[in-house]
This record gives sequence, structure tokens and C-alpha cells, in this order.
Amino acid sequence: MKIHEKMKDGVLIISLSGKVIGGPDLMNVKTAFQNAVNQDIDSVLLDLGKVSWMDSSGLGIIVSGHTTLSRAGGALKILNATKKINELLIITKLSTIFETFSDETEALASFGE
Amino acid sequence: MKIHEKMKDGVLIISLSGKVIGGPDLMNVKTAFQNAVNQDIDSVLLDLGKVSWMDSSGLGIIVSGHTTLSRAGGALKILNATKKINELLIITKLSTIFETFSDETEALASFGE
Amino acid sequence: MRGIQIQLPSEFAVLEPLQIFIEGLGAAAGVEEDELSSLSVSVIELVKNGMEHGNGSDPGKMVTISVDSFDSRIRFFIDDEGTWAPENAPGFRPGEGEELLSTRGRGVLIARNLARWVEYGLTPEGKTRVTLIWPLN
Amino acid sequence: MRGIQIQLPSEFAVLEPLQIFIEGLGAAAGVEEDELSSLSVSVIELVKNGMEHGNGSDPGKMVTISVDSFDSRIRFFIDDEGTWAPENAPGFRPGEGEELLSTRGRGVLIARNLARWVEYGLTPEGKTRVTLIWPLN
Ligand SMILES: Nc1ncnc2c1ncn2[C@@H]1O[C@H](COP(=O)(O)OP(=O)(O)O)[C@@H](O)[C@H]1O
Ligand SMILES: Nc1ncnc2c1ncn2[C@@H]1O[C@H](COP(=O)(O)OP(=O)(O)O)[C@@H](O)[C@H]1O
Repeated sequence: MKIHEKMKDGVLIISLSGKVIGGPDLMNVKTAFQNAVNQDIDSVLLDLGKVSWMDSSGLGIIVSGHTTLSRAGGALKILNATKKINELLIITKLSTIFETFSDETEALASFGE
Repeated sequence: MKIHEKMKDGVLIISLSGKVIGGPDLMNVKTAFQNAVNQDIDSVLLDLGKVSWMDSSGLGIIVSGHTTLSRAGGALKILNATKKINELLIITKLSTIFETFSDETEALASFGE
Repeated sequence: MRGIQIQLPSEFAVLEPLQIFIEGLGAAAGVEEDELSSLSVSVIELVKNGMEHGNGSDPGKMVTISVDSFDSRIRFFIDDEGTWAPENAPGFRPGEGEELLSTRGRGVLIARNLARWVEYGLTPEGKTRVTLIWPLN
Repeated sequence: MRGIQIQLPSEFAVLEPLQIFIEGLGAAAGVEEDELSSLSVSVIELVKNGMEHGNGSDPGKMVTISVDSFDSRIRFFIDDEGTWAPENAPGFRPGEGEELLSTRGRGVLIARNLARWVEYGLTPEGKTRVTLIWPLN
């Protein structure tokens, strides 16, 4: 798994790529969310478009990011969930919690609303 | 493994790609050499540039192609052996048997000499 | 394919190689390309549970995966060295309300949904055995 | 990583999944990226031999691969259900002349060269065990 971060229109876009599988790697994602809050960034867009494989450990990390940001008064939204990830979100009812987008511009604009 | 065949300048170029691993797949390569002989084609260039993995089963097939073509008065030459394949050719001394090329034009021209 | 057995220490480092291996075995047994990742997710969820809950993440304790294919289905046994107790096993359905935001408790739920057939039981020796059956079309 | 064991039926269909698994385990154990395929070629050569020569390609007979990593090396045992006899084992050096054009007899040679340490022996029960030791830098 790789993590890439960039700021755009006041939103931190965190992009994951590769396999999001259980193990120490996942701590880095957790840290990325925590760092955002520490830097007073409260709008985070998580781009999952390049994630080739993900399981419940990945969902756990996303939920923990949601909690971290919500507590700080911010929001975590999801961009480019693959078909397989959408399936996981639906099975676990997390689809009722997360706003998901397939278009970056739309996703970024939604934070201003 | 995939096999692709094309004629160029009177030479049959057989290109393998993917993994050349033991199993029934290899019979298709053997058949390709035999078909060439049956069609009176005696110059065959085996392109290994896209082979990602190969073991002794692959070498066995190449040697059998060499034998099939030599018996028919023809020749089998090798194009684009990867570093790993070259290593196998050297370990097994097959490098003393096979002409290898890294340039298609040069390889094709060599059949006319 | 009958008699495949994979014994692994309870270390997360083996999960990624295992995931690819399971997909490769699935492909060889005839699972369709676009179902392979659902198969591997299901198996990995159960293997992680065996490592964590069954073996307490002790690298000296093993999870053993047995794979056998039969007419139109593949059967996986995922055994660990613990003894599973039904009363300690929530997580078979999605949480509601606050629980929905738990960072855990989704593994079995996901495996059951993707694989459709996942049963908890015990080996002849009384250790935890999870059985997953994957139909082949 | 200690205690990994992979039992496989003598069927060529398992070789490709195994090849990827071995590379994944090698990577997790610290084998360098560009050495991974040499490792998997070596192991696959020995596994194929176990299937063919040890088990007579009987899918009911198993090859068992044990993988343990120690300080700066990984050890593989490749066991089959036969009993290897030294006098039946040519192929440890490249043939000369006509023999060079044999379609077979290169597996052990390749494994020995790529892995540098490959030994034939017997398990405590007297079955064939090939030991391959791969150094880690
Ligand atoms: N192999 C096992 N051995 C013992 N308990 C298990 C096992 N698998 C699952 N469980 C129990 O079922 C619960 C739910 O598992 P799961 O849905 O995968 O969520 P999580 O692993 O995140 O807790 C676990 O917390 C555990 O109590
Ligand atoms: N596991 C084994 N059990 C019995 N004999 C073996 C085993 N491995 C190798 N041999 C013997 O060593 C010979 C050389 O093996 P190898 O170099 O791999 O070439 P090949 O398998 O193509 O014959 C085999 O033909 C066989 O006689």
C-alpha cells in the first residue's frame, strides 16, 4: 500500500494505492488522519481509486478517520470507491455513513456546502 | 503464458509472454514448432522478451524446438532473452547451442547468411 | 485439487502472500476472474480472526488452511489453535447506531456475505474450525 | 517467520499459484526484489521433481514445503513421498555433447546454481527431503 497526500481547494486529498491489508502499514493511514486534525485541516477526501484489494482492516481505518475528523468538527468523504469497495461499504452498512463521490471536482465542492 | 506467431521476411517469429511454467500449456509451444516444420518453414525466431518467468520446463521446450527444426534442416534462434533467461542458458550451457539476439532486424538478417 | 494444506504462523506479514496464493488456487480451481478478490477477502478475514482471536497473535501458534475442490465447489477449512466459544462471537451482523462506527467487528460479516457459506465449528480435536464453501459456476 | 508449511498434491496446476506465494514469502522474509524469481525458480524446480520423480505424478501423493527464516537465511524443506536413491540422480551438471540437447535433466542443476545451497537427503521417516538454504543480505 502507498499513501499520497495533496492539498486542493482547502481539502486534504489522501490517496491510497495497492493493497490495503491488515498489518502495521495501516497505522500510516491512521497517522495521516491524525496529522490532518493536528494541522487544523478538517476536510479530508480519501481517494480509493487505486486500491486493488481491501478488507475489513481497511474499513476499520476509514471509520477511525471518520471519527477522528468528526470529533474535530470536520468530515471525511470518499472518492472513487471501486466496485469491490462499494460492495464492502454496503455489506457493512457503512454506505449509510459515508458520502462517496466519483468526481473529484464535485467531491471538493461538497465540502463548501 | 501466451503464444503469438507472425511471419516476417520468410522467418516465423514465435513470441511467448507471461510465465513459462511446467504444465500442459507447454505442449502448445511444442506444437508451434512442429507446425512450422510441417509447413516447410525452417527459420524460426523465438521472442522471449515478454516472458516474465521461466524454468527448466521452458528450456526443455526450446531444446525440443531446436531439435525439431535442425532435423528438418532449419534453425531456431532466440530474440530478447531477458537477464534471467540468459542466466539459465549459461548455467545449462545451452548458450553454446543457441544464437541469441537483442535486435529483431539483425536476428532476421542472420537467417539469410 | 485435493489435499492442499497451508500452515502459517500468526503473523500479519504472511497475509499478503497468502492473498495472492488463494487467488491463484481459486483461479486454478475455476473461480471466475472477477470473483477472485471476494474469495481472497473472505479467506483472509477468517485467517486474521484465527491469528488474532484464536491464537492471540502468538507467532508460535499456527493457522492451517485446507483447500479441497469438489464438483462445482471448493471447500476451505480455516483452523486455529484456540477453541471458539459461540457466546464470544458477535460481529455476524452489521452494528446499528453508535456500533456502526466501531473500528472492528466486520470480518465475519464480510466473509459471510461474500462467500455466502461460512460456518463456525470445531475440528475432531476440539479446536476452532471455520468452514467456507465457495460454489463454482 | 517460522513454521510455514505448504502441502500440495502432485498436480502441475498448483505450480503457478505456488510460484507467486514463494515470491511473496521471500519478499516478506527480506529477499531482494530482483532475486525473488531466482528463488521461486529454484523452489519450483525441486517441487516439480518431488511431484514427478518422488510421487510419480500421482495427484493423491503430496509434496510438502516447509519454510523457516532464521538470522540472515531462509530454509526450505521440499519433501515428497518417495525415497530418493543417489544412483538414480543424474542431472547435477550440464550434459556434454549430445546430452546437452536432452529435453530434461536441468532442474537440479538450475536450483543448485541459483540457490547455491541444495542438498538431497531423507526425512526422519526416510522419505525424500531436499533442503534449500537461501542467504539474506
Ligand atoms: N477464530 C476465532 N476464534 C475465536 N473467536 C473468534 C474467531 N473468529 C471470530 N471470533 C469472534 O468473533 C468476533 C467477530 O469477529 P469479526 O467479525 O471478524 O470482527 P473482529 O475480528 O474485527 O472483532 C471476534 O471479535 C471474536 O470474538
Ligand atoms: N525428488 C526426487 N525423487 C527422486 N528422484 C529425483 C528427485 N529429484 C531429482 N531426482 C532424480 O534426479 C534426476 C535429475 O533431476 P532434474 O535435474 O531436475 O531433471 P529432470 O527432472 O528433468 O529429470 C531426475 O531425473 C531423477 O532421477
